[in-house]
Amino acid sequence: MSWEQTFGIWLAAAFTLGIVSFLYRDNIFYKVCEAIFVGSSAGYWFVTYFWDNLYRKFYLQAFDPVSPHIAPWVGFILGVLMLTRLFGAKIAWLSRWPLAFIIGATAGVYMMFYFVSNAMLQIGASIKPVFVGSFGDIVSNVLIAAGTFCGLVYFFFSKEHKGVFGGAARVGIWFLMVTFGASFGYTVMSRMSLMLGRLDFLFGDWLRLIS
Amino acid sequence: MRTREIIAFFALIALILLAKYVLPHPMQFSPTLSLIIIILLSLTFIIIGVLTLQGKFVERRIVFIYVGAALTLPFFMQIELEVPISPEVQSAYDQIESLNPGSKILAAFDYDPPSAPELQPMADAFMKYCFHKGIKVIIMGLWPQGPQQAGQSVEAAFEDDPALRDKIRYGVDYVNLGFQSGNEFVILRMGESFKAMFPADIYGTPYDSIPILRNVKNYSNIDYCMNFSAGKPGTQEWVQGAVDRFGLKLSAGNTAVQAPMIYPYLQAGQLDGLMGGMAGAAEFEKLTGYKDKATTFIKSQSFAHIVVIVFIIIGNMAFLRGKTERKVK
Amino acid sequence: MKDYHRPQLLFQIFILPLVVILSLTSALTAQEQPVIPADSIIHIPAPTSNVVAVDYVYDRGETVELTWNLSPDDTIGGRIDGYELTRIEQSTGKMDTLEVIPAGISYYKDDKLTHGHKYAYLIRSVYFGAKSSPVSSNIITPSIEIINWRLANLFAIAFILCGSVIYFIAHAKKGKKLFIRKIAGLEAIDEAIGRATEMGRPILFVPGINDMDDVQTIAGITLLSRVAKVVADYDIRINMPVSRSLVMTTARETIKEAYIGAGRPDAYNDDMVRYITDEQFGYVAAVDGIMVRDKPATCFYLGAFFAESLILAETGNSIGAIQIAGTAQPAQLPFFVAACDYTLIGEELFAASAYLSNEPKQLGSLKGQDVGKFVAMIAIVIGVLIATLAELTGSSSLENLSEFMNRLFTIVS
Amino acid sequence: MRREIPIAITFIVGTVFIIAYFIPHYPFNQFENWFNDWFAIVAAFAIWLGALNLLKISAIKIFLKKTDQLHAALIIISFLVMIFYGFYNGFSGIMANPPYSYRDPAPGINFSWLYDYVYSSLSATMFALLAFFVASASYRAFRARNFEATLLLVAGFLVMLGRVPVGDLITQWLPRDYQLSQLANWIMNILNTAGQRAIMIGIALGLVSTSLRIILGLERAYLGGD
Repeated sequence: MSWEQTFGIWLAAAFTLGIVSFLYRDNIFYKVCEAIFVGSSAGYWFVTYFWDNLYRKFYLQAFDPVSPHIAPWVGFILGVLMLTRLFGAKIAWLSRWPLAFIIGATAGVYMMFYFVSNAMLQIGASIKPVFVGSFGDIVSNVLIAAGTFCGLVYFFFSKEHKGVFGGAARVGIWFLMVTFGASFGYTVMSRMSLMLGRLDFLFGDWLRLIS
Repeated sequence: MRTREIIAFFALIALILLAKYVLPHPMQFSPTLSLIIIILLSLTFIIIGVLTLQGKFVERRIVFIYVGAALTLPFFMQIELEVPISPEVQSAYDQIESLNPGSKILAAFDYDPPSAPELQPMADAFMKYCFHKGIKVIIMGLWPQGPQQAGQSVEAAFEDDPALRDKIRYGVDYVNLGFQSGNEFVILRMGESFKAMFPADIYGTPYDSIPILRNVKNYSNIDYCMNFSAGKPGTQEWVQGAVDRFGLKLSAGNTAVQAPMIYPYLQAGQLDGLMGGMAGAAEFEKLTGYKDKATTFIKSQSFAHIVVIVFIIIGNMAFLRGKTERKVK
Repeated sequence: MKDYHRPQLLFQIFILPLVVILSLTSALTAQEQPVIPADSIIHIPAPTSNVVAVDYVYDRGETVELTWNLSPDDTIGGRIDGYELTRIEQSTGKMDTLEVIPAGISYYKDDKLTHGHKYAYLIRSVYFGAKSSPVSSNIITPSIEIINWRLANLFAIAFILCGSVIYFIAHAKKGKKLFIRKIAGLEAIDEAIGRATEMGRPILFVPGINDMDDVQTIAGITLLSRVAKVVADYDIRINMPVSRSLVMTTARETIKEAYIGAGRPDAYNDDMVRYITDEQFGYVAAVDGIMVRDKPATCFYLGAFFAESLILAETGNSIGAIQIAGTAQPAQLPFFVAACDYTLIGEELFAASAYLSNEPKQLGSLKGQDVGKFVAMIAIVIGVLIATLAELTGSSSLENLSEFMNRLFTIVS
Repeated sequence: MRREIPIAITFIVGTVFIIAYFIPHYPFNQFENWFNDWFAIVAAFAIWLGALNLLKISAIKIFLKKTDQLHAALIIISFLVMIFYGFYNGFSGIMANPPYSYRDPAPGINFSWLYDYVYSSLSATMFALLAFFVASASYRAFRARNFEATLLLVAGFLVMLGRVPVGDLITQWLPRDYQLSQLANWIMNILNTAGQRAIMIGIALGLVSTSLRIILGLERAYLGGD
């Protein structure tokens, strides 16, 4: 193993322990690690966006030796306007132009994406015959259709939740609760896995207590 | 700092040095010792339970110690646990298993090192399986760090079976196209042409001169797609942009946080199979027969889940008791 | 029909000789190539079959899609390089060699045509310069279709949804009342404030950690206006640590307005809202500290939350505060539901905000979304019923109807 | 000018993306491609803005306010180190033959080394801390205070146990189809799917109406105050 790898592993171990020390209480080691995290993360994204977006999408196109494009310059100018925010309120309003562009583009793209895949196709997928297969299958089919329906009822705000409608909304909230329970379980699993990854690093790569 | 804390600090350093230079490497507990440790820890739970029922909630840090122990100790325990297989992982495996040798599979690595504990075991098992079965793998990433993680998986496969080093050739049996920025727009444009988005592979070799890519123009020339995803862009975008618009066939490995939100796609047939989190990874390792990290980790995972559940139960017992007492009054 | 035959004749008279000449030239160039496997000189790959040209359906008449069956030689390791495509413009007889498509591919999209003209294509299999006899496609006239009509169902449903959002916003702007059901969360908020009044302890309000460009933060601030009104009326202490400077400004305005409304502007104090830090965990640690010191009777968490939801709810619980939460962050909702006394789930947060603010755009879009949900509910109920009945009875008319329902909510790619 | 132009930009850009969905050919596909590239460029500047703002705030802390000086200085130093290696490796990569990327692993200390050992170990641990908080919150805060919360916790238990080997170990005495792992599968594939789908449809509709308001210029919160 090369010296920089050994050094890196010790450094990473120190950082890991430093952050974990927050569990005991807020302390100087944690503060130091946190500051380095904030700074290095800003630096990391700064560099990544420079090479992957500015260099690839702007420089390589605008300064193409064969056929330079003009279009990327518009994006570049919009981007520069974004930075006006740094220089006081007098010209900061110019930063609204690129912001408007970003928000308009996101709104336009996501509107169709979500509408198709998450609304239309999901409604389409719910439209299925329920009385097919074994008894268990039938129960499952009915539960999926009914659960989706009742869940939608719960989020329907134009009618008071009374009578049958109120009952459906109540069933709807039960389905939502089970859903949240499932998410809860999975989130716990995910968080534990992250910590396992760090422990694997500490006991495996660093201390070599496990193979 | 108080004196006590300073002592604790030096004790910690001593412990680290002890672990690094004195303890056996690797360290292992025999099954009997493991059982004794488990029983002892369970007994201490009773103490906590009694204290809590008396209304004395133990300190946060004690809870932290339990979690730490539950996650750490199983690393050293020589115990075996049988992993149950869920249908969605089985179906992901079946899809890959049904591919003929020589088929081409697109592997999209959309995650970064922080999510690697969950996704890397899946990716490793996937890569080993494909290489042994002779399935050709085209690697790409929508996250900047994805292709690097893929490189680690390839390396893990070679280390696991050194014979693969001679058998599997870069450019013929697998290729790493690298990262392309643009999120869902990359997926959309690949529907027309892969080459437009990846003019060269990660080493700068032009697209057209790579043998494995010779017959690959867009999704229609790909037999299957596997996505490892830790967020956005990820499985949701692949479904929206490639499955729903271009009819790509897709299975996915997800971090456990986002897996539950992906299930509706599974039921609607937009997705064939899904591996969720560490559990999904352990199941996939078992199915492919390449047991590795996830199979070890799932032991710790089990204990950690039990610790959380027991703590919820203890807390709620105290809560319910308080409630009934208030009612009696 | 007449139109169809004439070009065929043209093809035989003019183009075939051209094809022969072209094949000869390419055969000559092939001989100049340096490396030729021994077998390729004699191996002429088998031709393709079934070449079909189809007009691309949504374009300005410049695109045609071409498909063909692969040559029998086109197998893994088969002796074929690809397919050479030639386009023939029928009126002038002009021939353009387009490109050699790699083996294994049986699709090409030609988007350099002029609409109204007639075209045909020739495909030859190629292997190291050796070419098979050409196979001709049908003759095709690309036509203009401005709009992708395959998406008409999508367009119609999106139109209904967007139309109702716009309609209801306009409706609300005219000052007409739109009905929104009572939202239980609002009562819970009132009760929680009441408890703080009784106990004489402060209220803590956390508007999430996102900036004012997040709808959730805006909804949180709208709910703050309700809380602030009661706070100003009963002179309860409110404490609001925030993590964005813009949120701080807005929140101060909101609380100040409430105090002016209650006729006690001098009781308002800028210290009620304090900016802590943008940094997530730093902010949480500070809020935790405030909670433990101040021991608020009621804590509100209304806005966009991430990992900090857990830590806040735990500390709030340990000081025995009543906790009301509301967020649309799906991953955090489970924790809030489990740990707080009342939780506004997802859209309920927006609905409560619309209900309180009475703002036309909020109310209108809520109503518009309700129309969308109504369509979804009806579609699911009717669709499932019809599909089930069709399956049980086997009636073909019901099956057709069910098929139609399904197609209404499917996208043809 | 200050309000009209942004609203016009939002309207045009948003509309083009929607039209391009239905009319996927020239000129709209051309606009779509341009806008995609511009989006990437503007996004880069937005990230720069955030980073430069952080620098500005930290510098103010050091020189004017004199609070948290060590903290602020560390932020600036680690930022600069990252930037230095990022640009140094990047430019030498472009000049080299064959070219390599700024993030390619190489021996010695470089951007990739910093990423592996500094940035990713810090960020991974930061999120791993939540494993501990989840446990302590579950002990001290998660209460079955009503039927709904009970349902949530029970579903959570079943999924947590069913997804790991221990679940089946506990329920070994039951027939195979009723063991915890099967129960967890059923919850995930049936109940969770139904609930998630309802939420998904709701969120999608909300997104459509918000997007529509933004494109039509009815929603101006993002423009901030005047």
